[in-house]
Amino acid sequence: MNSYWSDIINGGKSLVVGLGITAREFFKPVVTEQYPWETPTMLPRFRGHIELIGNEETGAPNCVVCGMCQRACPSNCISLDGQKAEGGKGKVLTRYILDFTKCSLCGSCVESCNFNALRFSREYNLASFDKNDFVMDLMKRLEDQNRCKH
Amino acid sequence: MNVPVHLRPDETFVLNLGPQHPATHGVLRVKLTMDGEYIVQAEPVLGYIHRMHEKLAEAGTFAQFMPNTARMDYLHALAFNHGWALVVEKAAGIEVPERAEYIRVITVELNRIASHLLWWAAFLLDLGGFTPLLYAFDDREQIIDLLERVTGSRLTYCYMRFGGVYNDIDDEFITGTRAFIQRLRGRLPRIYHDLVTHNIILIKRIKDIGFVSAEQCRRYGATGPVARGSGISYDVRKNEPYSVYPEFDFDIPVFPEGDSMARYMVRMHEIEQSLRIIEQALDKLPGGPVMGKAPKMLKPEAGYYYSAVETARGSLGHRLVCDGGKNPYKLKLRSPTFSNLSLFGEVAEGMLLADALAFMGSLDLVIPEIDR
Amino acid sequence: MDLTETTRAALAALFPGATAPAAPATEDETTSAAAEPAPLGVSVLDPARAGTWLAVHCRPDQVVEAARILDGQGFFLESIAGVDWPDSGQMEVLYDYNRLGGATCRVLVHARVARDEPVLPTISSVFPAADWHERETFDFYGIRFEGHANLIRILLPEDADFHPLRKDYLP
Amino acid sequence: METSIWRALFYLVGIMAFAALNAAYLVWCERKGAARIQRRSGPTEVGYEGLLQPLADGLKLMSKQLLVPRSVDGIIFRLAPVLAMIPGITSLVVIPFSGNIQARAMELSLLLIFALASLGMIAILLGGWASGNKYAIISSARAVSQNLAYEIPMLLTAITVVMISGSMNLREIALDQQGGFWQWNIFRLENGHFLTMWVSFIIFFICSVAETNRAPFDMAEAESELVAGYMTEYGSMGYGLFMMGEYINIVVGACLTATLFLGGWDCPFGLTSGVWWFILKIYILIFTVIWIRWTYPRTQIYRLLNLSWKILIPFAMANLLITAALIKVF
Repeated sequence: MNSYWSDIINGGKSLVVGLGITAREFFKPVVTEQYPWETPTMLPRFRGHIELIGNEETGAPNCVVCGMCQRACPSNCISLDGQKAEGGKGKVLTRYILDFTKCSLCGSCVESCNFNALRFSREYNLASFDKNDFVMDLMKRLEDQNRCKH
Repeated sequence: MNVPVHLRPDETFVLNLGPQHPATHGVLRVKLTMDGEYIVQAEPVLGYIHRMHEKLAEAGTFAQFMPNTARMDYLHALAFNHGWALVVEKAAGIEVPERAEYIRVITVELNRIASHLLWWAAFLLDLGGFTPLLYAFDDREQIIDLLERVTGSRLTYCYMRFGGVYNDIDDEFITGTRAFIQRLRGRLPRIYHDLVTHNIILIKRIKDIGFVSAEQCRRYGATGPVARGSGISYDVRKNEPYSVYPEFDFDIPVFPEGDSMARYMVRMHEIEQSLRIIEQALDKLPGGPVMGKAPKMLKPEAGYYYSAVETARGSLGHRLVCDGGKNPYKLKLRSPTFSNLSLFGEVAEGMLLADALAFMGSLDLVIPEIDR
Repeated sequence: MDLTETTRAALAALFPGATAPAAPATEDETTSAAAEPAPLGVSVLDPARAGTWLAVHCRPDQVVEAARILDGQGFFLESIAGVDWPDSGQMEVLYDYNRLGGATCRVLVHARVARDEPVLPTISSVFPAADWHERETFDFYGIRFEGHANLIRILLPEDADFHPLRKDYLP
Repeated sequence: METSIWRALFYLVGIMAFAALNAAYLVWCERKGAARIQRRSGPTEVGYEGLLQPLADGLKLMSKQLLVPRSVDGIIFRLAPVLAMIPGITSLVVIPFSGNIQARAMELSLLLIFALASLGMIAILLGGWASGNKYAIISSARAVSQNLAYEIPMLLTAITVVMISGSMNLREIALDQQGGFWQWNIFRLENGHFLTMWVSFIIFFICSVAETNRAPFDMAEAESELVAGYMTEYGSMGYGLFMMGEYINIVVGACLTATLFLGGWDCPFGLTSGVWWFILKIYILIFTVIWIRWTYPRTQIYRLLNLSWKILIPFAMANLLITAALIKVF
């Protein structure tokens, strides 16, 4: 019989304590971030899609078309090619396409590049209606960045 | 105990719980033969999110499988990274520096707390309480920000490499983690226990529901909180120590009752134990490199290798067979939830539909990990 | 470790006729996974290297016997994995057992069957956990387990007619 | 009560407007209250602080097409949502908003409200049965057993109030409690009623929450178990009508509790009693219902029935006896 009474008393107490907690939470300030008006700042190591790094003065990409990143990628999203440089030494990058629909952001490409030519960008709002928007031409993106820098 | 009351055993109907159902948290389908609201026979049907990770492992090199590990149990992705890194390091004989081991333990334990918090939120959601979800996600967001600071991703981490970790942790991460530990310790007794654990409605809802005996756990191979809720003290971190876990003292919460309440309490205590581990790991964090020397193209020696890791849901095993080539010859992923769910059919007989969902919630299922 | 010894002694009962199996000398390349089958018998391995304490190579029909012995010793079935050795025309099934609580001693049971007629007795009578694992191995390799309650596909769609993890499977 | 046509028209439009506005803006209060409890901000985009959100929801519900699945019993399927609305609105007729604002002061108005409340239960049963969906049938079976189990303690506690105020007419009950909060039934000092009245207030409040299928007793529309309970197959206005019916039932429950226990339109200090005090009391009670919903998990069907048959009904009966004894003694 006493479990009947203890249930009622303890139960009632726990219910009232529960209401008290939610009441206290009711008057506390809002925790959520009102997204469109307050945009979040990305952390330095945030992994957006990869982008090319151009050296400061000339703005040309550091990439020497060695193709290490192309081989390292598990889902082969990177396709690049280049041609002989005029001066005859090394290659110049002409085309660098990233198929971001297949990329799993594992970082093998950035890790495998020994010429500091690739890094993660901090793009996070990448919504679009068309799949082809995610097949990105990183060369054009580098040029846009250079243009808006000067 | 739920004594099956079969009023009209001949008039049963088949109810499909899932694959699209709010309580299955993923695409699991359970074919229930019901008599009124009592379950006569329950049979989980799997495969709705099967992606054949084992064939993907055989297709790519060892390093290329690391991102896949995070896509199986996305709630405790770092433990899956850790399991895969461990088995390949065993096979190829790679040494991991001391600091990398400590960073691995800290990030895995943080991820375990995040996984338990999300389980707690989803479990309360199944039982009809909507508010605790927001409080748990508030805390979980702190962990996600901390891990994003060091690994770069929020849910599917690809942070561990054979021989160490991708990049080092900075002081902001350490101070942030210590602040998080104080904050969660402050909130646990009030928000998590007073509002929910001691609530009479919750106690009545999960006490003596879904009783799983220790023998059933052994015969079905259930591990993790499900086994520890039935009185079996089996935790891979203690029974088969790996990495630097022997250096921390933490105890394994074991509850003998075997009902949903016991599994609930096991996970709540595990959050506190993980906080203790992180604190000790931060105090003893050694200096030194974060990445040992590992050959670029791994060709481990032919043989059969196995590594077990304690994830939030149980013991995750990687059965690896190498034939000396640069691709794994055969990888069998022993996922804990696959075995934990296999005992659902036997335990759910004679239960009410509402109890069966409370029982399924207490098993903490992650469907992509079952289907692989 | 006494547990490994007692289990090894119990498992040795599986091979009464065979001459004393190779003394528990760990083979030099720890776990030879070459195509040719290892000798029947129980061998102790170095756990740090292979992750398993004991390796048992037995004939397919002894699988249920081994399961019963390990069940008696309080082991639980961790996983069942199939391996396809096309060049030696064989299929191999790996049973992993481990202790639930107390000392840890993982036992790996190898069983090899012919590749074109892969049939093994089921151990779901001893360990109900095997029910799903065997269905999965059948699903991926086409290895049939006699006496299994309902040996149907578990993860692939019901109407799939291929076994993807076989080495000769071309999508 | 002269029966001029203008007066009837005024009350007809008044009650419909009161019901519709309440149903719409209670949804807004619920979403804002739930958001505040969960430390988030609720609807803020449509209109200032989301005030136009109920309007937007209403228009959306009306513009959507009402899908009637083939395997469904057409007539009952369309009838059920309307039937869920009728009892709510008709019981507003007899609620005394204040001294002179009452549509129809009937002699047995309390009995009318309870009769209509059980009619609402039939609407849920019809809705669940007609939609031919397994989840809906389970949910309507639960709803029936739950409403039945909670009708009895509600009646018992209502009888204790009728015994004290001597009449079934809500207007007399409210008039009987005029003059300051010590006159209200819940604190009634005279012949010691306050001893038993707060118990019947609590029981009555619990039953009114259970009667309207509100958490923690929302077994009928258990989102995480039965998908959406009896409303699973309903599309636009079908769902809309069921929701409006539920919110109007909450309003009626709050009005009834306020009239029976909190002294209707009476001001706590007996000075400026009027319809504002009545509205204030209703909204405090409704906020408590919302507050309870976002705090507790859901009970399980048998615990729910046990709570009613084993705890509420014995307490209600004991309460009834004590009140009768008190009346006899003093």
